[in-house]
Amino acid sequence: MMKTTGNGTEDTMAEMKAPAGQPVVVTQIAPAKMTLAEVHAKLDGKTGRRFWKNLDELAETPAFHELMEEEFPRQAGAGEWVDAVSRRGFLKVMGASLALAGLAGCTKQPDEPIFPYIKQPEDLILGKAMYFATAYPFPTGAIPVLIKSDSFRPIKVDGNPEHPMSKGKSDAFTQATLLDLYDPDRSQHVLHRGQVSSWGEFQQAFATAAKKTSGGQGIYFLSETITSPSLAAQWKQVQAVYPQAKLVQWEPVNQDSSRAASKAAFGSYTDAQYKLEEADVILSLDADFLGGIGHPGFLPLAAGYAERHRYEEGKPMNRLYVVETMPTVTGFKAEHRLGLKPSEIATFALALANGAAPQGATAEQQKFFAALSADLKNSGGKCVVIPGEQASPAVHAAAYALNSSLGAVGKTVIYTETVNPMPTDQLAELKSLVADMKAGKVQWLVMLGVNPIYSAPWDLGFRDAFENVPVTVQLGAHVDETGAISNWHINKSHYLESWSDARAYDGTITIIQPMIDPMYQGRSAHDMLQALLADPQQSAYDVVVANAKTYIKGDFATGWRKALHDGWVEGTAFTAKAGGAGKSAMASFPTPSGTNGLEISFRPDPSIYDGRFANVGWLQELPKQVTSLSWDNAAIMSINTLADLKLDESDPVKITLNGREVIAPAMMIPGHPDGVITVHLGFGRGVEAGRVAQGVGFDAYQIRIADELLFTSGATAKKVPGTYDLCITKVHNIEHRGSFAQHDLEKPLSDKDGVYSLAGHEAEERSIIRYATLDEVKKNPNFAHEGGASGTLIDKVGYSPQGEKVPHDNSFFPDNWNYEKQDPSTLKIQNAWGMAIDLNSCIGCNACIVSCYAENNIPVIGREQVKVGRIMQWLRIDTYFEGDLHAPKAHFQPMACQHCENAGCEQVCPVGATVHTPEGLNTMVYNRCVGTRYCSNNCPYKVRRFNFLLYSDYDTESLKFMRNPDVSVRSRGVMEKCSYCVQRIEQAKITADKENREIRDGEIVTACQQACPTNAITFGNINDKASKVAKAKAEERDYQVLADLNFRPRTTYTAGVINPNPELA
Amino acid sequence: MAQVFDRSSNALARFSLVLTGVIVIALGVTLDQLQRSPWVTRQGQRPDQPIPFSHKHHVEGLGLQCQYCHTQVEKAAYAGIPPTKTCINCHAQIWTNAELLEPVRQSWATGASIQWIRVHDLPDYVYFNHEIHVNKGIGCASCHGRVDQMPLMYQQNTLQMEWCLNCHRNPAVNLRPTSEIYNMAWAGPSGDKPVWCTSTGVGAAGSGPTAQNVSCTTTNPSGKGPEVAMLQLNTELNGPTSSDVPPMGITMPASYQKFTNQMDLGRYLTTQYHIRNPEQLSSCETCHR
Amino acid sequence: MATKGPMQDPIVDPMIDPRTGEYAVIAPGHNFKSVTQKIAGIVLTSNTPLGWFFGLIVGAGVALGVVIGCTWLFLKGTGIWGVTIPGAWGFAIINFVWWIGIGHAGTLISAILLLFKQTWRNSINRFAEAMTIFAVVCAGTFPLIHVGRPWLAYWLFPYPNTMNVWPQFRSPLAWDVFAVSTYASISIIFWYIGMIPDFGTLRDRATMPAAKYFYGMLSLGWRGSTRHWIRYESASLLLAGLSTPLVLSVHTVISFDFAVAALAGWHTTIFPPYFVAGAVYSGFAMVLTLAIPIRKFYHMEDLVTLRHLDNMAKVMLATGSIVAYGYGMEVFMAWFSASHWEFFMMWNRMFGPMGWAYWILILTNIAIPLTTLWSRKLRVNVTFLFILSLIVNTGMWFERFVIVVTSLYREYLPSSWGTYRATKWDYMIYVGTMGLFTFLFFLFVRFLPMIPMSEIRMMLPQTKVTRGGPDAETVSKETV
Amino acid sequence: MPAREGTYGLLAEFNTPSELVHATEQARHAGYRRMECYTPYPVEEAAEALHFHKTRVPMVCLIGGLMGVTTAFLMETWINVWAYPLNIAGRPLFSWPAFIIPAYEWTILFAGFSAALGMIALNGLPQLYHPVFNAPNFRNGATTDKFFLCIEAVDPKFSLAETRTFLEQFPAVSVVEVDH
Repeated sequence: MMKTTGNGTEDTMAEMKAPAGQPVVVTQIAPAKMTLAEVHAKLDGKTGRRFWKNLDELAETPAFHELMEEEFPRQAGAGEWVDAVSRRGFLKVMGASLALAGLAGCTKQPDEPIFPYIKQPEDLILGKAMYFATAYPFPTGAIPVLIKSDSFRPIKVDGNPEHPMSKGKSDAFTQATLLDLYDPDRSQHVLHRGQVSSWGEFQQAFATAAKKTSGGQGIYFLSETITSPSLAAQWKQVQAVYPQAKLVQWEPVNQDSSRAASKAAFGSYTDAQYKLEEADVILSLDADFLGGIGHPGFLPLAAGYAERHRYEEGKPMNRLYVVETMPTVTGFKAEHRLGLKPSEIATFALALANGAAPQGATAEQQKFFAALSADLKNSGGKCVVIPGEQASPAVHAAAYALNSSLGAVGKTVIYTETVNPMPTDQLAELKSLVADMKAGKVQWLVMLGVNPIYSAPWDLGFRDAFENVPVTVQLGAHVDETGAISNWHINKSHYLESWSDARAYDGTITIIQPMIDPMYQGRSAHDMLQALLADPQQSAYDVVVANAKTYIKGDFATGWRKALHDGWVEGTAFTAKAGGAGKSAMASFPTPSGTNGLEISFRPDPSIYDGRFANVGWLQELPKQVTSLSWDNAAIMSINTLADLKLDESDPVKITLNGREVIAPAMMIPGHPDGVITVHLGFGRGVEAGRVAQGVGFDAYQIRIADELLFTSGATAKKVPGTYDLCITKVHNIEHRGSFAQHDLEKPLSDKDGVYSLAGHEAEERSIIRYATLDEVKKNPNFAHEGGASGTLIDKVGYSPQGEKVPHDNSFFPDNWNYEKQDPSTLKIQNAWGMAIDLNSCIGCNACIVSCYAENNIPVIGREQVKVGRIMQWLRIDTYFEGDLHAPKAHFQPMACQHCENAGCEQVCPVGATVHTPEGLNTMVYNRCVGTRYCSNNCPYKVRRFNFLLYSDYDTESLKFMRNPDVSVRSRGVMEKCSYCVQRIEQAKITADKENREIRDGEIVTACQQACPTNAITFGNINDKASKVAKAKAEERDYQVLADLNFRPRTTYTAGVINPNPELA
Repeated sequence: MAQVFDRSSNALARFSLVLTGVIVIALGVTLDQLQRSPWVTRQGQRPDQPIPFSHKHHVEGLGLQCQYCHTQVEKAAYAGIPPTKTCINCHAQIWTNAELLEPVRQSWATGASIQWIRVHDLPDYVYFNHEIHVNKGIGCASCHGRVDQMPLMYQQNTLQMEWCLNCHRNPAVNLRPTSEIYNMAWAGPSGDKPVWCTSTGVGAAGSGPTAQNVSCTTTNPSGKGPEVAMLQLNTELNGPTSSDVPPMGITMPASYQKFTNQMDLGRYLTTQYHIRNPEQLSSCETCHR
Repeated sequence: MATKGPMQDPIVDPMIDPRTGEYAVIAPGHNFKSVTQKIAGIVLTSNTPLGWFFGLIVGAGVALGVVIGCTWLFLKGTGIWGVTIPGAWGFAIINFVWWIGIGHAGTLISAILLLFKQTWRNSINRFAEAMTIFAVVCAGTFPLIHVGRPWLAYWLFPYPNTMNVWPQFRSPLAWDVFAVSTYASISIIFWYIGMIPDFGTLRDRATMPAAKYFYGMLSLGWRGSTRHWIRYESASLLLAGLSTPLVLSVHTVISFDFAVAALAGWHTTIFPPYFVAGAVYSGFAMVLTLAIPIRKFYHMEDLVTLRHLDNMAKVMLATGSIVAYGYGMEVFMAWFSASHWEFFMMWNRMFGPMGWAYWILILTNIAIPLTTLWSRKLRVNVTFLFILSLIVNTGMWFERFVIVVTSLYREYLPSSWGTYRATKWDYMIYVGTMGLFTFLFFLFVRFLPMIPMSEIRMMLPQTKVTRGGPDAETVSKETV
Repeated sequence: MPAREGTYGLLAEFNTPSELVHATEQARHAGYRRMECYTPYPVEEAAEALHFHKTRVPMVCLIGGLMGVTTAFLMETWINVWAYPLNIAGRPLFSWPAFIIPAYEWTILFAGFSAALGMIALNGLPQLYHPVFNAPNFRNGATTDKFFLCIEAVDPKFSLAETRTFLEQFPAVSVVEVDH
């Protein structure tokens, strides 16, 4: 009970206007609450209609919602209390009473209507998916995609296999854009002052107003980062007509650092492309290039890294060094990781470029520095230094200098023009825009897909300046914080609904074509600009075609068709600019000064980025890389900082910075540097952001100021009363430290201080994770099965840790199930499906999980359900921390149903709902399941998922379009799990059977395998000795998890090999 | 102290015991029969359709091929219902004013679908694939019955799991040459009407579609040149099938095998068409995902 | 009988048989008529004590928890409980095993003690059997409602269907269906058969016509014919003979639910005997919990005597010791097996985050009862026994909690470790079944003879048959 | 069952089991065969006196048990091996060790039902109406504390007067003629 009743919106506004300097609570975990007594008081004395009217009014207040959530905790989100009295709830009551009457078993199906086409489209075969190429435009470069379309409904987004940059791979964000398309909260109308209006009206109003200005004076566009050449061309046309109109690009998470550094170093804005397949030594300076497309070129970088990290005899392995603040998957894939405060990273980078050890470094850091310098120099130019986009400009300048001095430029690094056709210093432009707004120069502020009210640095006073603008227009996918207070809101079309083009990381122009008619007649930025031009009715298609003529060579009609078919335009990749950069640019950036107080590092969230995916349930629920947080962000800090601040995990902590405060839950992450707190952006959204985004986490933008967008110092943090139960999908490391590990009989002194992760310790004790160093594997290639190497404490847990077959005489039923039966007519040995996962290649990026969501109609269940441990993802990435939690190693292990040949789950199911197929799949028959959950208990891998409540959304119309028609939508009370994408297997079997042939190796690709950017997952027929999966399984490093249980899993793992620097060993 | 119960109560008590037993048994039998009854399965029911479309008239009367309307039966998982366009193809010329056809014209004019009621309706958790059945030698009539003799469409079979399993456990009973798929009157080979089949060699190496794997004929190939039947062919009832498009590049093989009963033919086709074994066909994942 | 008497001055207590030094199983001075009147009077009285109504209403009120809880459960799904992955089983299974275990004492008393010719069982066997049936009713509720789709629970039974699919007989849950349904059926049959002669008595002593007809029909026209009695005795003995292996098998099968699974902490061969012993242990505790207040309330101290309480406490001591041995063996095997899984499981069970449950279990199930029950003074102290019976019932519930929860929440893959937190619905339904049990029991004591009259008559001295003349009947039959 | 008319038998009431047993033995001696004792609890000596030793209940029970084990085991085998053979966890189709448990339970179930129902059937129950209930003193005592001997009219040696005299020689509380 922190505050009494009040209208939350007004309070917040009043607080935002309060003078700086006075601490103002902006965001709270538990804001205003109402008590039941107050509700009674409000309704007291009201009867009849007045009562209901009051109730209605009351129901609108946020405080009432708070109360309802408190009294009925699962009101928000998908949960057990949802709409108990609604129509749906009533039907369910009816259904349940029928069920109780025992009728459900023999009820009849209702009549089902068929709606045939009037004229069936050509090429359409109902039930056969079609595939179209397009691209997902992202600020760091477009991601080329191939859309699976079922009767012209996009049902899956995957990488475009023919694209030279992505080679068919994709990432979590791109996969999740599918749900973004079908988001039921998308804005569906053009709004003018909150009333439904039309595009025509806006177009006319805009064009008329523009014509009245002198050359566009006062017309300002505020756009997200532009990657579309056509949009840039269109803007040129606009400028020709209205030379005074201005275009400002702004993203809260931008590339200003590299822009500034490249301008200083090269004289012009420059992007860097890295060829990691050429690099022996890689240094990442706070660059999370394995984390996702937030880092430019994630797909080729991850593929290149994994290619060189894959262990094959005789092939040199790369070595990765990472210097970073927030522990990322990149950091934990690294052989050597150094956790430094953000300010220290610049110092470290400059020192490295200058060849002198950094000032004031600890002995450990000195050692790291020395070894790293030597390793880079010794690589003979086959090395690369990658600066992170969220690192300061000095780091970029140092990286430019290093790459030049190490001789990497031209070999592993090339510098090109920018993907953004109109690169700018976004922060400077935003500042000048706000100045113009304050000065009253801005007549029309047209915002293209941005949400500055939410994301602009608070100290700019954007909100106040906004009030000064007579006409504000927002083109947005949601009526979000900005859209709600703009004069005009234009509903934006999704990229899967619109025409455009965009450049990918390598510069290749990629055509964006619509997959579906705009569901809500949305408009794109092309339409907005076109409204000012001579021919305002010209469609985005016309615009793109007109501009495409400038870059499609040869016969346009043919070239255009090919570009649409392939999804990209040949010969449009960037060519390298000549030369590198010297050290001179380094001088232009001051080294961040020594800091006082805590540093705060602002990071885009690994799951929802800058907040743009906040309403995408798949991503909100996705356990975040490294932290395994779901539906939350946290003040992330090291174990020492946690102790210094006298905090426990899940305690609310008040962070004060420049007179503003946020209250965030504290969380410890192993390997985080001391004295700094990392906060992730994009959370703490209001009701405008949608049903999923609303009320998740805290808003870190509230303490982010313009001059310190990346990190800041001088913060204080203090525990505040209360507790906040963080939603984390695995054990809390802080709670499960190595008290048991201390008592390990075999390594009695390994964990003297009890700072090992118990889970991580056990993972190795139990041979779940097996790996070796390069030296060890050379000595003993069979290390995964013979003890001795690091992380392979095998021969300890049980009796047959290698998973070898039980000797014939020792088995109760030795000849029972034969998976190598021969077809008597063809003598062909049957298929037996299996999977191999290369732990060396897995980078923990989560792309597979989101792909699985889309492919298998997995429901989103909401925070409360995830928190108690009911997450529905069929596939998870297990993260284990090894060793001292101050500076641990980490291991990622994708874990899904292992399809055990002697599956414990099958044996205990009383109704035979889970059985084995002749081809060795462990099949779950949903419609037979009665839900005893015994199978889950008896599954040692805990990969079974149960519909504890009605998780699948049967009501939201837009989501029905999204579902994969080949996979059942599971109702409540039913167990489910990874099926090895059995629908794809069956599809392949039918196709092959029709053509009277065998299934080819590689013909069946599981959804996770398809998405994996590093090819870590191999699937196929293990009876075909020539298949990739059989070869992977034949490797010595291949092992079964929990092999000693003799469940004989069909999924096996290839033990990792790391290549540490002997000097740092 | 006298009798509590009347003399008759002994008989009554025993009778009610027997009756209870009978009721329990009767209830069991009733429930068992109920789950198989047309009330549950909808066998033989003719739902009210917007247009009383007669397959009998169009197929038997006019001789339309199945595939004229159901174009994707061989190509897709769903058999498919023809679009309004298909109706209009003819009915733009004939019966243009028939009152019965008003919904068709309405649909054509307004662009709204004709709302049929689904006759063959499987539960949503059953993933039945139409194309593979047609391509592997299951004739239309095996599942749908004599559609050509149905004035109004109804469901011939129960479509229950046990019915599916009957065939999946022993496909040979229902297999026929792919040339006879659309032959509504196909009765299988008999002593009077034998069938001659031969392998065309196309599918022998595991290549080439099932439809071209085997060539069958109902006339003695030793008498005259065999008439090789193709998948999308003849609808002439009861008559011998003939080929109007001979398969490309197939040389006529020499040896024909004569079949005089369905089981022999079924077993031959099972091998030739590479029908999966019963273990695989009755495995859960074949139909449920 | 006041509890003070025997403790201070056992020698002069009239309840003590001077020949054996034991308490008598039936107070002296009773004859056929008096026992019949006493027992039948409770049922046939038109003067229902107010306390009975109070108890019945309280029971019904608490039982409403089951109704409300199950309604919500059917509307929403098992998710209203605290079950999760990894802890996919929770209160429902714990309660199931607990209730089934409680039921075991009834069968044990009526069957095994009958076979061993322990005639002292005669006065407590009827309500012990009733307790069995009501406990099985409560237990049987749980597997039914604990499944995700309870309306399809009938799929666990083998019946011909259009899907051509059947139950899967390798699953212990399928075995449970057979074991529990057989157990319920046989218990009810045994119970009913036992009551037929008493129904005859009630029919003949009832004054209200409705009662006459009601008990008359239930008695099937029993008239005490000697040929009937002989067949009846034969059938009773056979049923007892069948119930004995049945009761042993039921908890063995329940223990298979755990022992057959691959989980460390479940996968152990000691479970069957240790489950059966535990079941009897908790069952006798429950009989005491019920018998002590009822004998007080209905003034039946001379039919349910301290001898009975003492004997039951002795049985508890024996079974409790078996259970303690089981716990010890678990710890020993965790060490002796040299299996990491076992070792970790045991360690975690004792010292992990849920270690408190284990220590509660040790305290309530082992430490308190097995130290005190050796004392005869305490064994015949009614108040103490009542409290102890509650403690043991708690302990046995915690035993199942420890087995189900602490084995599940931290098992093979550390990444999927979790925790278990019961919700209010868990508690509501659990407490609700206690209400249901109470409700049924109150109905039982009011409308059915809670002590078997015909068997009590057999224990009276008047039953002695002397050949050759009617005068010798003063020689009393041995009264054990 | 056709309603019979006339006398069913003569019912003698005794106060103690010893008197009853004595009377019964004497009646048997006297050549009466169709007679029956009624007691409030099983009096084995009375059965001996009646020369009633063997019951068929155990045989019925045994047959039931054998039926149970056969039914269950064959059902399980048929289901798993023939009706729908499925690969469950790599275990054999004929997993006889697992099949034992349901078969065991059904043995007991069938045997128990057979014993109970067999006893009821052999006793000719339910028989709510019985001539002995016509005796005014029967229901008052037979299920509480009195012991009865009934010599039935169908006995060849039965004669209303003689038998009454015969019974009255014992210290019977009363001798009553019972009608059908």
